[in-house]
Amino acid sequence: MENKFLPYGAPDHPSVKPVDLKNLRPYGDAMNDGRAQVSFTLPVNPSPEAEEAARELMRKMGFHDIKVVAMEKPSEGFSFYVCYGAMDHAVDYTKIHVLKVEAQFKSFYEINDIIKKEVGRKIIIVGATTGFDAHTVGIDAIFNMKGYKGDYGLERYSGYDARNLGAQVLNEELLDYAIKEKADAILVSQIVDEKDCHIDNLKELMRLAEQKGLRDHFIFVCGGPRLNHPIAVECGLDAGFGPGTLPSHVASYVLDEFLRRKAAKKEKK
Amino acid sequence: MENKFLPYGAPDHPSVKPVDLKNLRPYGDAMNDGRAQVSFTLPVNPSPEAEEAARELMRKMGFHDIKVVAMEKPSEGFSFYVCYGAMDHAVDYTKIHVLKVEAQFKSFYEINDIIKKEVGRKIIIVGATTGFDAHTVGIDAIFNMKGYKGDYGLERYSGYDARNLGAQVLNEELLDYAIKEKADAILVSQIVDEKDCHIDNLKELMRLAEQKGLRDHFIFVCGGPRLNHPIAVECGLDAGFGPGTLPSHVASYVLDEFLRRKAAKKEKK
Amino acid sequence: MKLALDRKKIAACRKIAVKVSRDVRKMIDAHSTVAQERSCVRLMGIDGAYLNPKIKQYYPLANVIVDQLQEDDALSRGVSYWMANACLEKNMTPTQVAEELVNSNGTFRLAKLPQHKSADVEKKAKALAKEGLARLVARRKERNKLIKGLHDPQDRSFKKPPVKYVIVASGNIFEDVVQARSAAQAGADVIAVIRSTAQSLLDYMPHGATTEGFGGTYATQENFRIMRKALDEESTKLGRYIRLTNYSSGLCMPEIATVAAQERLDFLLCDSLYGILFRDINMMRTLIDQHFSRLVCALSEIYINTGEDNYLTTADAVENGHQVLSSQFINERFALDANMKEEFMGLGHAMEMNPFHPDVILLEIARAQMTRDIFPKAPLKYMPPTRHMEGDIFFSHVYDAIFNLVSVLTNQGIHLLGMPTEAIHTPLLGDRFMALKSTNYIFGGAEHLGEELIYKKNGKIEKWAQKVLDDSLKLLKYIDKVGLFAAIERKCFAEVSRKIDGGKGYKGVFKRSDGYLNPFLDQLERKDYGK
Amino acid sequence: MKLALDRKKIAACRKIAVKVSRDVRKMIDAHSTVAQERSCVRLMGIDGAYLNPKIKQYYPLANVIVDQLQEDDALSRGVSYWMANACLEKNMTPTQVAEELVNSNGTFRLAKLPQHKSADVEKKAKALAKEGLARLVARRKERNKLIKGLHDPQDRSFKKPPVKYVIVASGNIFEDVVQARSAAQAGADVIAVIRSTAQSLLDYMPHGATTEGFGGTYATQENFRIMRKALDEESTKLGRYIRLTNYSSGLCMPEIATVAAQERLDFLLCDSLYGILFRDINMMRTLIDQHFSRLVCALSEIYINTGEDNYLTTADAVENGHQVLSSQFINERFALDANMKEEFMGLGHAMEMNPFHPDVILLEIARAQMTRDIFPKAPLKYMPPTRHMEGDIFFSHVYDAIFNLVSVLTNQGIHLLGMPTEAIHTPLLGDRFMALKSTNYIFGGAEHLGEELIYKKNGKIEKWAQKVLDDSLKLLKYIDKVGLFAAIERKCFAEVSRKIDGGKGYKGVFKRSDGYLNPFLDQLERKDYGK
Ligand code: B12
Ligand code: B12
Ligand SMILES: Cc1ncc(COP(=O)(O)O)c(C=O)c1O
Ligand SMILES: Cc1ncc(COP(=O)(O)O)c(C=O)c1O
Repeated sequence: MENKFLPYGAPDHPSVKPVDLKNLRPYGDAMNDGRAQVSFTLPVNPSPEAEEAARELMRKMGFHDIKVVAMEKPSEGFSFYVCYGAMDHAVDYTKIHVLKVEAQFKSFYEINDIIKKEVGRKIIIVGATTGFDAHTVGIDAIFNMKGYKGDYGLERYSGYDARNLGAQVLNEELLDYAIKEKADAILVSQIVDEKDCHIDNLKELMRLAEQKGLRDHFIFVCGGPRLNHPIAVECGLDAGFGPGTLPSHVASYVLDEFLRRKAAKKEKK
Repeated sequence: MENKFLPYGAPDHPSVKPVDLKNLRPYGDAMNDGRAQVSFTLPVNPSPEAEEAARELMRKMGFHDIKVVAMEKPSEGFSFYVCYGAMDHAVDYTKIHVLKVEAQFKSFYEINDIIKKEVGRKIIIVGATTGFDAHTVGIDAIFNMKGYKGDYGLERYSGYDARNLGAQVLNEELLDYAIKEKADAILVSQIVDEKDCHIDNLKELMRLAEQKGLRDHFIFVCGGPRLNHPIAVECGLDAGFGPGTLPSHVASYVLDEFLRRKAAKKEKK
Repeated sequence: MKLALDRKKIAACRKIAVKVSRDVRKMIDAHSTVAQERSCVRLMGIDGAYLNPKIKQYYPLANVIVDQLQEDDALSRGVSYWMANACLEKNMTPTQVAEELVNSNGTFRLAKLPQHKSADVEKKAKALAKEGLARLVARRKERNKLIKGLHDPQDRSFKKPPVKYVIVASGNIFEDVVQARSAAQAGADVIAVIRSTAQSLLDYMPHGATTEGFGGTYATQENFRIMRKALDEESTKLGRYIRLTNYSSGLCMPEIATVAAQERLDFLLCDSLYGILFRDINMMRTLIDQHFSRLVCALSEIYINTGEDNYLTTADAVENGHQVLSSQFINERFALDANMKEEFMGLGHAMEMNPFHPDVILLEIARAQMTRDIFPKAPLKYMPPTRHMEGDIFFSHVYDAIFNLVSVLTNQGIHLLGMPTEAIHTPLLGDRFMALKSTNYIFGGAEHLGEELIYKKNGKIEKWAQKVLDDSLKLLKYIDKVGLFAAIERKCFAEVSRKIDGGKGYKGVFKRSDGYLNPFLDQLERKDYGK
Repeated sequence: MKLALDRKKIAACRKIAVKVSRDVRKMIDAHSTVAQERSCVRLMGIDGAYLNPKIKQYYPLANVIVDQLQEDDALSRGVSYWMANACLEKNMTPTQVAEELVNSNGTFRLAKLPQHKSADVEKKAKALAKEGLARLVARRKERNKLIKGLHDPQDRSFKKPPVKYVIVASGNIFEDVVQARSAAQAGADVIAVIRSTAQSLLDYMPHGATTEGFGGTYATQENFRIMRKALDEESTKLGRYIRLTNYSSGLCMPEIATVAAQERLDFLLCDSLYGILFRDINMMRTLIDQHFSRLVCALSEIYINTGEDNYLTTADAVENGHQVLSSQFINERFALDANMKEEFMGLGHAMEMNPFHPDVILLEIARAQMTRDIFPKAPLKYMPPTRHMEGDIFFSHVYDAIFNLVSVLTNQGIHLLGMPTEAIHTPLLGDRFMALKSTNYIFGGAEHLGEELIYKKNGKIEKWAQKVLDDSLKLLKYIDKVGLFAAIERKCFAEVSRKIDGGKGYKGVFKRSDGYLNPFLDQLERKDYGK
């Protein structure tokens, strides 16, 4: 993607400013006008001084052309603000590199075929929502027969032996089960992110795996609304999936990773 | 108002952090947590890189604990974001001084009484929406008999001879009319703020008044949704009123200013 | 009809509207205006302009021609006579005549040319008119062919939800194209490019593509062409016909209508009452102009939109629903008199009552359903709340959501999307996205709600609708008594008073002389013309 | 009834519910649980706790007493027997007995004390029960007196809009007070302090004021007292009675109900089916606990709220409305069997269908109206959308606005406000303000909409409601055939399967021995008790 190009559908005319990926700024109603909307509450009653405080905060955020368009009183001692402004900040989009799950998307049928041909047995996947977290809809969306938004769940893949242990499963229990069942991959769901408990939980799982010398024994995957691949890697896992993930994304990744490790092992021999 | 106090209704308990006016920060769901909501559009399609760009902009705005909670595709080549974060910025509320209209609020009846006793004639006020601006609801709210939200308009005050010239009145026309009718105060409404045309318009009016040596001849007042007293003073007027203004606010100010000038003139003699 | 409204009273309202329009029509048939004559020049294919050094703007040839005739006191015979005569005399096409005239710096005077036999001049003028109007019919057919190949979101039976209409107003037509295509992808069916402020007071049409505007983008022929072309591309991509709207009310109403027809626009704000009340345009001028404009729209199957919604921004919206209804009856009759079918009348109304008025949602439903029942075939342009919208965009967005629900519940035809930032600025691209997503959800979720719900006999809703109809009949009777012009002077509409000889553009009105010739008007008036 | 629902089918559903509850009642009357017994201890006025070094937490005296009896294999006679006997033996009050026991580090064993004549023990136990329950009646009367002096937003005829219920969940009870008073000023009528995560799995009630919580604030007696006192102050200031809610479902259900009654709470989430399905609590344990809890609520005129809304977060909300209705019939019968009047049954349902399902708003209206028609006297707890809420708070806020409209249109009794940030975090103070402002607007604007609109005979809405009723009758017949326990195991509710001997808390269930004594239960069971 070169750095400057006309926005979609724009007639080629000098007055139409191109998208500048090196200085990417919000688009309000014109290219690079930097306009954004902000809302917050202050613990003081509405007043001209309080409005000025809101404007001052907007300045500190790097806005100019600031409009405090609403100052309301939710209750005694509080004031609610809606503001608009144009931000000076810009981002060099060309320099942004985001760690991405390395996986070649394959369909339900391709995956089952490849496993049959190149693996010769079912790949065993165990999953659970760990710690205190009782949310199961996320992990079920990945595991259950019905899957998610018409995309079949792992239980439906003939190439996979997928076991969903449900919610509030302790890290130790999940690891012990994986060892006992000689699983190939461990899938963890974390939904509640209160005081970063989801991060602590994942890091604790990996610490346990290290202690038991099992780090490379399993493919460690996590997912949840507040998770993504960079965060997962930071916590020491192999891959991470965020909101909107489809089971086939996970099925493709686990297969690719399994085959990578298989090939790597063969080379070492 | 001392600088530290418990929020309204808070039980006196060490765990309840007081409001700290010297370091005033937004209140999300706890004192000083600095949490705010932001939304903007970027001229690139949604992608992990685009999400990281949004997060980067939030960092540049001075946020931490950043959550990009929505990344949607309004149309080809654009992505819409809703983000939350905790801002580091704080404001010393005790240092904020805002220029305020100096006026003692008086009721409809008090004003008419004082004018009868201390002025002995009707104070003449002329008003209009000036320049290209065709919005009359604002100026009518201040002038018309019915007034605004049950607060009588200037035309209803026996102490005032209020003349509403309507909209799209050029600055020259308004000034000439004020001179011809020996008005005491000139009230200007500006609603459209496109490319700061409202500021240019007000400054142009005051330039004309200066040229004609009329600066101190009239009490110059302006009002509109994007105006307030500090902006009016910056443009060279005597007073400015923003959204939610009631006619009685204006009536009280014009009377106070009229009496101030009358007393000042007497002293000079 | 879903509400038990007295059909006799509705008929009575329509009868009065016929009488009111007949008086006005007498005035229209006795006069013409500079704008109407300029429209005929444009229909002759003269769409050029020259850089006038005085105003440092492009000044249309149509204006040069009509100004000259006015200077030579010859305009009362109609521009068609002088142009046809000049074509015969110089054996030139109208465009060649115009070019020679503009380059003659004032020496080549149409009214000074030798005059051919009036029969020949009339024959020539008729030919020019036939050719000019035929081009409009061709564009109409072109549109209908394009629509046939695509999904047409406009449902004549109003069983489907209304078409979604959004505005763009960046000031730069090329930027407007980017935002218009974005809005179409997010679900908009109709794009309106808001005119730059105060263009309605210009007595000439700005020329060429414009990149600087004020609170909107200039309405020019080139801008129409650029946007219509871009929307044709997007329509084909989306498989859904996207309509284009612009604003004709003001001093150039018939010209903007003509140019819109030539450039195949689909909707046109075209309401002289709006011009009179909100732009202080002279009554006679804009009522004469409106007749010609609506004839052009009828021929070109352009939907007109009228501006009654604005009455409720200056007058109290709870008390004054009847002003809107009375004005709609009059506007309906004016349009019928211009050969326009009800299916093309986007009569304006709005949801503008104070949101915290008790049971306000019942009253808004009552008025919206009443309007649908009284004008069953008209698409009706239902406008979002503006006056009580707040800087609190979260509240405003909910207020618009209720507007969306009332609109689909009462089977409106054209739905102008409310923007959460109505009280703040002309819409950002993100604002439109939010509004379209909300409307898509509510229209999809309540598509058949109208068929499912019946109003309680003599309930609050039915009684409120009956009250508004009664008040309208009373107001129409008053207008019938005093005449439309006096009624406007006495603040019958929008708490605004205007005088018959006041306002802008009065100078552009003239009485038709006996030999007045206007074959464009004559052919447009023929009911069967261009069918 | 606004919808033409088959009254015979509704009666058939209720008949099955009676049979289902009769089977379960047999089990209930043959057993008790550690939680039920601890509740009796608390009713004896023993509400203290001691700092247990092992768990570094305050451990309630009620637990110490019941644990000891369980260790001494004596609990099956009921704690009332042993405590009454101890009071006689030591000539002490229950609190003194408890203090001595806890300070005896295990040496003072209730079951080892000499046993008085059973008649005397029974008489003493009855006196303790009478006194304990009288305190609850006193608090009930205190509440009714306070409400009489204020405006009560709860309208028993449901003509007025439902009461507005919001949640606070800062984790710090003192911070919750600030936010609760703020919400009340912005229009909230009911404040719910969300419990800290996983408290439902604790087999003891945390003690004292708590400032650290996880996704909520611990439910403790001191926290109840602090919040109720603060809301009393705010109620007097606002002239409007603000109600307080907490959550009892889980291992301590009857204790939380008892403490809530003692601290004069107003609403209580109290549903064993929720505990079974979503917290994996043992079926027998929580069904036994529920009976005692609802008897206490009935006596104290505490509204119960049930959790059927949660079924639609795991099962598809379009297809599974009947699971909710069937569960409501069963919950209604359980509550009636606990002397609870319908006016106090906040039966749970929700608007959870996919917002982009065609005509989804018609289907949601159908189900909400059906529920109102079938349970005309029950306030009904209508829950906002959660599952399909998005990070796009502008869409979510509109989605909640439609929920507000459906709620007031169908005359619900308790309306839990949806937060625009439902998919993101526990609500900020500003989120609540937005939600309350939207609800105040829609409830005020559509207050009488329900009276004004009638549903088309055999329309989509009516047919959908009839379908849900039919499906419910079918499901209830199946449950009647296999029994409630097996039905739960076969995923009849919320696509979740549980076994009768599975789940937490099974160990706390015991069969009543022949000499089992529980005068609290006996007096609560008497229909006329404490009237
Ligand atoms: C349903 C629900 C519940 C149900 C759970 C039922 C169940 N069996 O799951 C019930 C009612 C029991 C519940 C309880 C609570 N909940 Co809850 N709940 C929700 C709700 C409404 C929907 C979550 C959901 O189902 N999303 C739909 C699924 C499909 O999306 P998803 O989880 O993101 O999963 C997708 C991706 O993330 C990914 N993914 C997820 N997991 C995994 C795993 C792997 C391996 C992979 C590859 C991918 C992957 O793939 C999925 C499909 O794309 C959310 C609000 C919301 N609308 O999101 C609140 C929410 C998550 N809950 C919340 C809270 C606070 C709670 C409680 C603590 C409330 C309380 N105090 O009692 C309790 C906690 C109980 C506990 N011990 O955890 C908060 C969390 C706030 C925070 N800061 O994290 C939320 C956000 C609501 C709120 N706004 O307060 N909850
Ligand atoms: C009604 C209205 C119209 C009507 C005006 C009818 C009339 N006779 O006034 C019509 C339809 C004609 C109209 C036209 C246009 N409008 Co307009 N209009 C509005 C609307 C909906 C309401 C404004 C209003 O009446 N507010 C109510 C009054 C009571 O509030 P107020 O004006 O703030 O006045 C109060 C205070 O400000 C103060 N005050 C005001 N004036 C004065 C003066 C004095 C001396 C004092 C002491 C106090 C004072 O006291 C008043 C009472 O408290 C606003 C949107 C909105 N909801 O605000 C758009 C709005 C102002 N319009 C707008 C635009 C762009 C236009 C047009 C340019 C559209 C176009 N391209 O054609 C044209 C401009 C015409 C022109 N030449 O100016 C924009 C302005 C955007 C901007 N960046 O400034 C707005 C914000 C809509 C939008 N979101 O795009 N408009
Ligand atoms: C009928 C009609 N014409 C024209 C306009 C806009 O014209 P102007 O460009 O004068 O604001 C409006 C209102 O927006 C209208 O309702
Ligand atoms: C009936 C019922 N009880 C309790 C709860 C909450 O309990 P917990 O603290 O276990 O999340 C809910 C849901 O929020 C519920 O619906």
